[in-house]
Amino acid sequence: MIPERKSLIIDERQAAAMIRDGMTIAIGGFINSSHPMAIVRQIIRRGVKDLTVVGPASGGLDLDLLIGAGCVKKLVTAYMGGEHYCPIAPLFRVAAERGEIDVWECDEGMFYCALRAAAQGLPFTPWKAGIGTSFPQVNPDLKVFTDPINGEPLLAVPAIKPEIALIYAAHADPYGNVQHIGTGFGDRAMWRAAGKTIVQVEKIIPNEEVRKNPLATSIYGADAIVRAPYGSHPFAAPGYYIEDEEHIREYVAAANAYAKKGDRRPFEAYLHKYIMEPETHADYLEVIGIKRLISLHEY
Amino acid sequence: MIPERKSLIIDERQAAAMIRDGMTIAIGGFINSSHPMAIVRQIIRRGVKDLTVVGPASGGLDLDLLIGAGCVKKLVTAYMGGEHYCPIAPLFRVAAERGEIDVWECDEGMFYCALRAAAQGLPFTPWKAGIGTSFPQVNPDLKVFTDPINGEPLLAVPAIKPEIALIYAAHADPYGNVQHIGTGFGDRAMWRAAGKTIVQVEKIIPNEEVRKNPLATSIYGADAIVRAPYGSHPFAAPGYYIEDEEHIREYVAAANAYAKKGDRRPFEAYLHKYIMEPETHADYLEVIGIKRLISLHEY
Amino acid sequence: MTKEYATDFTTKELIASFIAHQVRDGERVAVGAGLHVPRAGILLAHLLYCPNVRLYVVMTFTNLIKEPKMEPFYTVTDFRPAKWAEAYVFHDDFQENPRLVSDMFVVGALQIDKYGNSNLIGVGKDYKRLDFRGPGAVGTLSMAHYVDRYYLYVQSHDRRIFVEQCDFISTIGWGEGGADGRRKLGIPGNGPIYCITPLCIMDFEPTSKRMRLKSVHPGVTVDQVVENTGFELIVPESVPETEPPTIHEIRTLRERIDVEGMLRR
Amino acid sequence: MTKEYATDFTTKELIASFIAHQVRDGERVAVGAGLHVPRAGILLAHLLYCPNVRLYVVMTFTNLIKEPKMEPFYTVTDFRPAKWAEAYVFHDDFQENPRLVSDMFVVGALQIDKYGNSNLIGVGKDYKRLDFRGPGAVGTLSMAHYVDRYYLYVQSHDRRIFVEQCDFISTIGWGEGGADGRRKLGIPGNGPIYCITPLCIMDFEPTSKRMRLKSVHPGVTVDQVVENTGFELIVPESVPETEPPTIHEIRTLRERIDVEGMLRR
Repeated sequence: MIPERKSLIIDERQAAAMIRDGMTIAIGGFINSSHPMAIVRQIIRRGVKDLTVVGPASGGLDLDLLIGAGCVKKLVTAYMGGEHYCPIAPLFRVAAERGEIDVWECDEGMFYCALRAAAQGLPFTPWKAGIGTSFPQVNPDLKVFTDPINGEPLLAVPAIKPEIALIYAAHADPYGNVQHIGTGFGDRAMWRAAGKTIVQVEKIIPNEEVRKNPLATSIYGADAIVRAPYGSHPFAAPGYYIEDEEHIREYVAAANAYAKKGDRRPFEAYLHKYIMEPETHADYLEVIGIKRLISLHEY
Repeated sequence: MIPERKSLIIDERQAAAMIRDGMTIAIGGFINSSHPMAIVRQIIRRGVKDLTVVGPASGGLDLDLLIGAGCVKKLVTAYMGGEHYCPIAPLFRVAAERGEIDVWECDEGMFYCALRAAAQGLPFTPWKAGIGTSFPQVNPDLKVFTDPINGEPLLAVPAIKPEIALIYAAHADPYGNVQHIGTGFGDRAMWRAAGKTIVQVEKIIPNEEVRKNPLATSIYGADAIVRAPYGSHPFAAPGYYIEDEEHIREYVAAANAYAKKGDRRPFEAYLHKYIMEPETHADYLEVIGIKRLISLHEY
Repeated sequence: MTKEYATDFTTKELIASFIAHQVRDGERVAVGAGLHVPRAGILLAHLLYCPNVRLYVVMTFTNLIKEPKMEPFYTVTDFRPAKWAEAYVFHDDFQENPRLVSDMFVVGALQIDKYGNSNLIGVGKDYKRLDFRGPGAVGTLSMAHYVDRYYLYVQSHDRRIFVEQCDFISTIGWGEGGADGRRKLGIPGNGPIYCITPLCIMDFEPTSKRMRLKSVHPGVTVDQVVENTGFELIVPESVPETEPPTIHEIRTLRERIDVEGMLRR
Repeated sequence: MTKEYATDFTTKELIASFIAHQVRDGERVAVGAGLHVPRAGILLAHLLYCPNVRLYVVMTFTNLIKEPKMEPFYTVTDFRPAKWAEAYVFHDDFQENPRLVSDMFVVGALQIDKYGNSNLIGVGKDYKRLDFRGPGAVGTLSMAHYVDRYYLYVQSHDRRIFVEQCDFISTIGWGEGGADGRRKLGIPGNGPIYCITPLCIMDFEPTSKRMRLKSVHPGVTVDQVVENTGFELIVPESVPETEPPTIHEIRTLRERIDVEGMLRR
């Protein structure tokens, strides 16, 4: 009798149920691409609070949505915006200005220093860029110290260890071998640093397919896999779909109504229609409609 | 008129001519695989002296040969041997015992710390493993210091910056895009740290071939490319040939004659036959013979 | 070959041409998605003068000299330009050696002081209660630290941007000034070379490293620049007009790079 | 199912079976090339008890439960077993997080002291003039530091290896002893669990963390072990024989793992 490998596939509700109030979680992707939105929306649905969110090195509107929905206490990222859709994320901006969230101010270099320290089990890793800037002042976690080799002033960037990383990728087999299409941005760095990693994928592929291109395996050993087609919507998914410009503009308009005019109703309506009302990711896709979804395939 | 890209292809003599007495150079691969031997042999032919050789994290008999030929002043690696061919590299052993070479004692973790610090332009990177061991005692470059975050004792591993890295890979296009077959071991880390990188390849491929699998491009931007078929012989080349067991045993016997019995003649004969007498890499291959070479294709 | 200058061009095209002359062949050059004008300038350099530049585009490396036309891309995550890739770059790899990503860099800002220090963090005296929260530093701090040189680029020129003192500094220019302003802080590289605005090009006076007017764009007066700059700008006795683009550059921009006409709007 | 013990086995097969029982399902486990017996033990665990182990083999990750037979490999650079790869591991990636490579590790040594500290650097009092230069630490120091637990494994048992004090320590065991011997040094993980030799299995007495005889292999006497150990070994009143392999284990070893019979020589 040949023993069998255990499938690691769970659904987005089981994944989101692992995220508890006050946790430190990482969310993968980059600005307008590759976010595990099926899980993110389920986290909002569950009303999780006080999260420390380690965004990608440069964060996008997925994090803005989490802030607007009241899930976030502290944010670790070097940028918050939607590029040409909105240069600065609207709800991030007002929440930061009002002190409703803490921002762990950093640049992308420091961001990876913090993740690497966590991955390496070190209290910190050093960085040179930042000496002479305001970073050590606005982020007191960054300590200026004298390097023991040449006596130079350096920045000690302390470890930030996500308890769970939530990653989006194109494919995985049932056993946790994950393959991105494209570069995968900084997702590997999050996986290396995190205690556990849950990867939401467009498609489950057989282990035999994984073995055809082992170099493409970006994360060898996710702890759980969530299958969610169109799961990065409204953001892009390399090799699958481009971002849903219309939906993103709808979000930005709703968020701006609050950020710029103090009218929270359009954002609440957005939350209700796209997140609270649909019970599952599949229900969400029904709200978006297959017509819109397949229109995004055009490359 | 469309401007043209410049080819970066040079030959092994031009490559070796860039290596001067006293330089710090890195040599890629791992123990019994993937060494840029056409360039290494040409360095020996030219009689280069006093090199600081940053071997792979775990070094093989290519470095032993360089030591035996009198090219090496200092060696940076965490292992020196040939696995089942010889657990400890013979000429390395005697040279180290007699103080004829300096050994920068480290383990593989510290080795990559030193390369990473160089790549990041930092004076050092920290490491935890090593506290309580003899490493800071036998390698005074390693400094124990108090981490500025938690006050833990840590090891500061100083940067080691190779002026030139010599790497072996399967393929490159003429413009410096390099693709390994297999993992490429720690070759990327050497490239990131080095001032310049010369890559010796089995085969030049068209740029169009590179573009078919951009994920396979391991080194994007070598400074020069050397074409040398069978260029890792007698060591293995993933996807091309296995190591030449008979030749390696011949080398080990010659080296052991000196290391164990003080008889240097077999090693000198080896040097003469395989390195000093053949003028080029192609001449070397003639000495080995095509019959032997194609027998190594068997997988 | 004498240069045949164009006479019909926009300020954006002028700036693109200026930026094109900053690129050196064989360098690695990061091409941003958001800043259309610098992007066009770098691509112009590549197509006309620097065939061996390694372009870092949407987290890939490529070379585009054989491409008849550049399709536009507006986000750094747009996967479509990755079809040109010669190599993929994992984003965290940039931190392993920023120089492998780019030899030069373009830095935007909310505020810039007279020594070229700049701010993307936010505007206000109290960090905990900012008047205006900025987008964050992205990778500008680390890139500007490690690259050979960088260029400040802003899309408007007024006293809100050019200030006596930045509320926060996210990227070091010449620190507190002086030719050793960077060396004193242990910062490598040649720092900011030019500051490029819709009105003018500014450089840094070599001794004090204070910002100095280098050229004004056609139709712009020196007074206009001085008036819209919130710190004391060094103004040489004679300030030339910014060198116009050539006819060939304009043709290349319009036919191969900026086919959608973003630089003409 | 009661265990049916084999009666005909070699010491190497016995040790492989012992090691097989150290592996836990779902773990990452590095499989070395050079040490045949631990390699066979880990593969035995995988095929019989731990189908979800992630095997780190020649710098790839794989799972081999569907493989009828393991072809032998003798070097860590042999590319042939990479045909089984589910993922490639760049060697420098191990330093980014050693735990992603392995949860357990096997460490060899030139010298081992009573607290399980070990030496691969060399033998001699003067580092600059060693009597015997060792091969170097390879990755043992870092792996043993980061993994959940490790196992000391040597291929001979004599007073040159088991010494009162190592000339040099390349891998920390229990430091200067005591249950907090590692914690005092800030070292994570559970340290060395067993020391495995051709004569016996030794563990560490929980309070002092001094090495203690746990079991002797068939045909070996306690006196023989004590005589060949250069430090004072803790010897319990009764020392059992090492648990023999089962018939099923021996069959699996011989038919699927050690087809070339290296463990029978």
